[in-house]
Amino acid sequence: MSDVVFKLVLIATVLLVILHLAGFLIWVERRLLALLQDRLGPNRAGPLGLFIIVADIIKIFTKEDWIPPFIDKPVFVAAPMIIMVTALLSFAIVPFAPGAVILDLDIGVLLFLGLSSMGIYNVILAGWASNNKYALLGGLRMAAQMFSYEVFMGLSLMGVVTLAGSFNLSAIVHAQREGWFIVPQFLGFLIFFIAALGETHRLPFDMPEAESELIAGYHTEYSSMKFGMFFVGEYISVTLFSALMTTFFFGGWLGPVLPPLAWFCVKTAGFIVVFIVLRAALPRPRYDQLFAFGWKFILPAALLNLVVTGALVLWKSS
Amino acid sequence: MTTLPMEYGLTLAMVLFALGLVGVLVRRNLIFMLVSVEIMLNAAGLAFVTAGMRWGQPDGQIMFLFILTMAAAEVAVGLAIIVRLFRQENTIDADATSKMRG
Amino acid sequence: MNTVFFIAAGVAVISTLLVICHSNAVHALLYLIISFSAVAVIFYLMGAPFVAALEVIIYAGAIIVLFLFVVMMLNLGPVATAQEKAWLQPRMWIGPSILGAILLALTVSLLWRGAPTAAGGAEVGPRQVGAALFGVYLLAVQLAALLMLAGLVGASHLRRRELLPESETKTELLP
Amino acid sequence: MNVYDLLPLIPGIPLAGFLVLALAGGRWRRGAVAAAGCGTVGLAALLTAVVAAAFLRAPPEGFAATRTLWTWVAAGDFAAEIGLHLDALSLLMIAVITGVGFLIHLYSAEFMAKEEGYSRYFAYLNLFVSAMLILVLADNLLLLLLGWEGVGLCSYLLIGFWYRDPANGAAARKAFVVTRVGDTALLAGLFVLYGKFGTLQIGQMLHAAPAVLGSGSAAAALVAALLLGGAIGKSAQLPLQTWLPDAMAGPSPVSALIHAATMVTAGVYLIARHHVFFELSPAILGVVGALGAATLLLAGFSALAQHDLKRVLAYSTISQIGYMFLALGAGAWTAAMFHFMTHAFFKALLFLAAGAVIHALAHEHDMFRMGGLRTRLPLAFWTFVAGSASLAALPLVTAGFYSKDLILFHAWTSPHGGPWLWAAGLAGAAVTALYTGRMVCLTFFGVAHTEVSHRPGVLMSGVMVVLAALSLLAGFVETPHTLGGVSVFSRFLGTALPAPAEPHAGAGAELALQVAASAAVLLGLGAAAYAYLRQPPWFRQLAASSAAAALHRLWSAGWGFDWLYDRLVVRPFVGLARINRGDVIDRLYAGLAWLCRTLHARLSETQNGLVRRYAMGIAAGAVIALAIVAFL
Repeated sequence: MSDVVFKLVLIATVLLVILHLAGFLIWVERRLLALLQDRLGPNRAGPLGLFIIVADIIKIFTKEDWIPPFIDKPVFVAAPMIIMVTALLSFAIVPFAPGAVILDLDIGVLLFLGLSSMGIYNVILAGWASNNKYALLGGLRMAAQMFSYEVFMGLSLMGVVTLAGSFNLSAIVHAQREGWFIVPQFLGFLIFFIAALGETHRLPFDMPEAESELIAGYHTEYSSMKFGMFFVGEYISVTLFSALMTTFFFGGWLGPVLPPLAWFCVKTAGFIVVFIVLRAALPRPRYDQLFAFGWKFILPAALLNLVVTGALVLWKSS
Repeated sequence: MTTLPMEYGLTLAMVLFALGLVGVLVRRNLIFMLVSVEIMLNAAGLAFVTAGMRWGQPDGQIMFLFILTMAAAEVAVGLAIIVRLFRQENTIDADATSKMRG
Repeated sequence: MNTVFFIAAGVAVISTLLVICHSNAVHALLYLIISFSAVAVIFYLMGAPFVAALEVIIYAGAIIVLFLFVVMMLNLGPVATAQEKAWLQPRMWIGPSILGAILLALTVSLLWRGAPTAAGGAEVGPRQVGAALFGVYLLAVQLAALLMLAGLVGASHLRRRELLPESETKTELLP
Repeated sequence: MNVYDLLPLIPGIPLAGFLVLALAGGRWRRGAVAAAGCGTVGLAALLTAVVAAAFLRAPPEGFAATRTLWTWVAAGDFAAEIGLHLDALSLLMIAVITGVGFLIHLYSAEFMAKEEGYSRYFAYLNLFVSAMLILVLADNLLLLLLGWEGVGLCSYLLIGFWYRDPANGAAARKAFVVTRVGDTALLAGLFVLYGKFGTLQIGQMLHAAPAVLGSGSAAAALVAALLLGGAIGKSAQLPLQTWLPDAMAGPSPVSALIHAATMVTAGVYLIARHHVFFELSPAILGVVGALGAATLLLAGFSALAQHDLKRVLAYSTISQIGYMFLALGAGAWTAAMFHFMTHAFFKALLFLAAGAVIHALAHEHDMFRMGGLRTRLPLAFWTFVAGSASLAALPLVTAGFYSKDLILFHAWTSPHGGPWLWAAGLAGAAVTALYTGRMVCLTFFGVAHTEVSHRPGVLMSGVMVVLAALSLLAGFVETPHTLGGVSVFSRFLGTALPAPAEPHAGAGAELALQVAASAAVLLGLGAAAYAYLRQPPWFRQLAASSAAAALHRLWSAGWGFDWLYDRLVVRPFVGLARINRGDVIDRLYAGLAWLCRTLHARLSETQNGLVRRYAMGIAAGAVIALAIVAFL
């Protein structure tokens, strides 16, 4: 019984923290970008401008939730929900600390891959349902991009799975007691990181939105809370991928002195910052360059990584 | 893990298969025909997996993997053909594209 | 256990039925996603979690995206939906439905001749599947790889520009 | 480096010449083509001379040298090599082939100078020389057959050289088909031989023949008969002689080379080479002699009635090869080969001289339209006379006399021979003298009918002079006992061929035979000169009589063999073909095809291109199959 209570509490905590974190990240991103671009950013409302979060939330909730007449209504409404559902569901398998995991699944990695592949639909459907050529183009781009980067995201994780010998995320963390997988799987980490950028469609891989080309891409027609869901969903995704990178390559909660949860939070926060800094640092490539890079460079690299890892594991075990 | 009668799974597979078959026969839109073929393939995969689990062997799942591979290849080529057809004939009506009649 | 199965099976059948009836391609594909997800649940129930994951990742996540991609690319719009509605006359359903029903009756009657046998007693996880796949079925894996290559070549050949009719090839790059 | 290692080059160089000319010659200047064509054969002749010199100075062990190049065919325990065998017999043959061949090439270079297809001509000629050399050098029968068919092919190609005229094509086809009858017999002989001996190696077969076949056995007779069948086809003997007169459709040098000097004697060579088989079956040997005698007389009489100069020579060739067969039939192998050699010289000369005459008269073939050329073409006249004298066997001074005399002597004295063969030979000699005289008188004496357009050049004249010298002098290598008893030739050939049985006649008989032969020849010549130079009235009356006219028609048509074969073979066959024009058996298959097409047409209507119909069909089929599985 206490087990169930613990899980329920954990779920509630995770939901609360993640959603607030996502709101908080709005401020973090603005401030950080401003810092990097040598300007001030939001600094008026409250200390350090922190109340901008509240202002934003009020704005999003109170704006008119306008549904244009020319759209495909059921799909238009369903699309923003998908990203929230898939991203939040994915947190179920993340081990925050020893024993602190909502679903200790044996096929955790596979569930994550499945959910992330379902996550594609939010952008595609939003783009199609908007019945707007910019949105459609954004949706098409997203479909092709996610489709491509999904492939080597899965492949890059297979090296980790091979070393850990399990799809279970807790087991993967445990397997890193001897040493973090970032060392033997550096190539795998790089690929996963690039794929994560593609999956979260953050800069430099934000072709589906690409304000300068497609206005705002797939969410051009969205407003109010529906837009808010995309907005927040993106930050949840960023948090999710940061947590996963921590888990897969940087030993999860492992670390000296500090409690495990603290280690986990520190590492995840570090990756979130990297995501935001990258946005300021890199330009957006052209659409075809993205695909050439993905299929002609990263995919062979991921395969090479997998083959070498497999060979090494076999050699060691024999 | 509790057990499930094999016949349940196979019956579901047959129902899905029959639905896919009806879809292939009824629809004139080539995309829908291809979708229906996917339904049939998936049903076949379900039958394989169910039968494999009857014996607790991985073979059924492996056959599913091959079906998956085949379906992916089939969809890639099939959709490429559809796109071509649409560009050339400006239709995806299966009945309108009967140039290869004997 | 059986309750979950029946719910999933019901979802699968109903959504599949909606797929083959629907006149809007995107909606039909969304139903198809639901159908595949329900089948994935059934796989999981039977103790085949690996296949369940693949069903979601590949079928629901990749193949249907491909379909959606093509539907969006052709972007036929409401005209196509109207056309579909016109094609889907009730009488169109008679022959195929009878045929499907006969097939179903045949196979199901065959299935239920004997007493039910249990399936899914033990979980067969990714490890066993992988061991068998790269052991006994190694040759088949290579053949599947060849098939994929053939598919790749075929698809890439079909989109070649020189095969397209005259009007398609004359894409003016400069004014 | 052994001198016999040069052996493969002898057929090899002309073959290379053929390849080069066939592949590239069409773009060369005529001079280059002629140089390549003549040069390769000249080189082969030179090599032959080197080999011959070595052979004569220091004969190889067993008087035979063999060089095997590689295994040509290997199937089970059967193997045929590309192997060359040189002994006295083949040395004589290659010497004549390359020597006479080279002279004729030289002649051709001028003779054909204005013809189109110059390089084609020389390519064929080179191929022919090569094939003929392979034929005579082959050490197994399969390779011999290759050469045999090769010369047949070249004969076909060269008879039809001026292919624009359909008549030439018909003549070429006729030659090909008629000789094919003989070739088939030879091929059957090969199978029989392989069945008996398990090998086609000539040396081994000849060695093992007495033990394997046995004297006088049916097997030996069968083998000998089949080989004889091949020989008479190629050598234009009765009853397959009809193709040779028509073969004159080819250019004159071709007639000289192929249809007089070399190819047609392949049959003689074949029998001489396999003399052991014939010795083992005296009956067939008797047939050889009888066929030779008959051919010699029939062809001789035919020659008497011809108007075309080249046809006279053609019939004369048949007749002279008949002499050789007669000699073979008498078991006088050496005599046959001796006559082969002298005949090669004088017949080549006669054809070349005739070619020069025809050339000079703008392709006039009819002797009755010639005449009076003695003074206007003196060189042609004198060389032609030399050749004619040799052909007619003018006593003492000509080569033909010595070779023919040897044959007649053996025909009388040999155990296989006898008075009948001798009498036929003697009559033949008289007839030969008669038609030779007639030919010379008609061509060179009397009133001129046609103007001379141009005269032979240096090359043609030189070649004719050399051949004329050979025609007169080549006989002195072998003279009868009464005239010095030189026996260089028979001693030379004795290493390869058995000497004829010791004559049972003395010197007196020999002298008597010579006198008889000389008398016959002189009588014939005299009669011809009297009849055609003086043209007495009774001769004209005789010629005008209806009996003579009928006889003339008969002889002119070569005893009506063509007519006979036409009725016997050609027309029935053509008639059969006409009846079967619709191909009775084919009807069955046509009906089958029609059935298939009809069914296909019906079935193809189901191919309406509607995918859903197909899917429906598949599904219905699956349902039916399932129902059968389930409820049956």
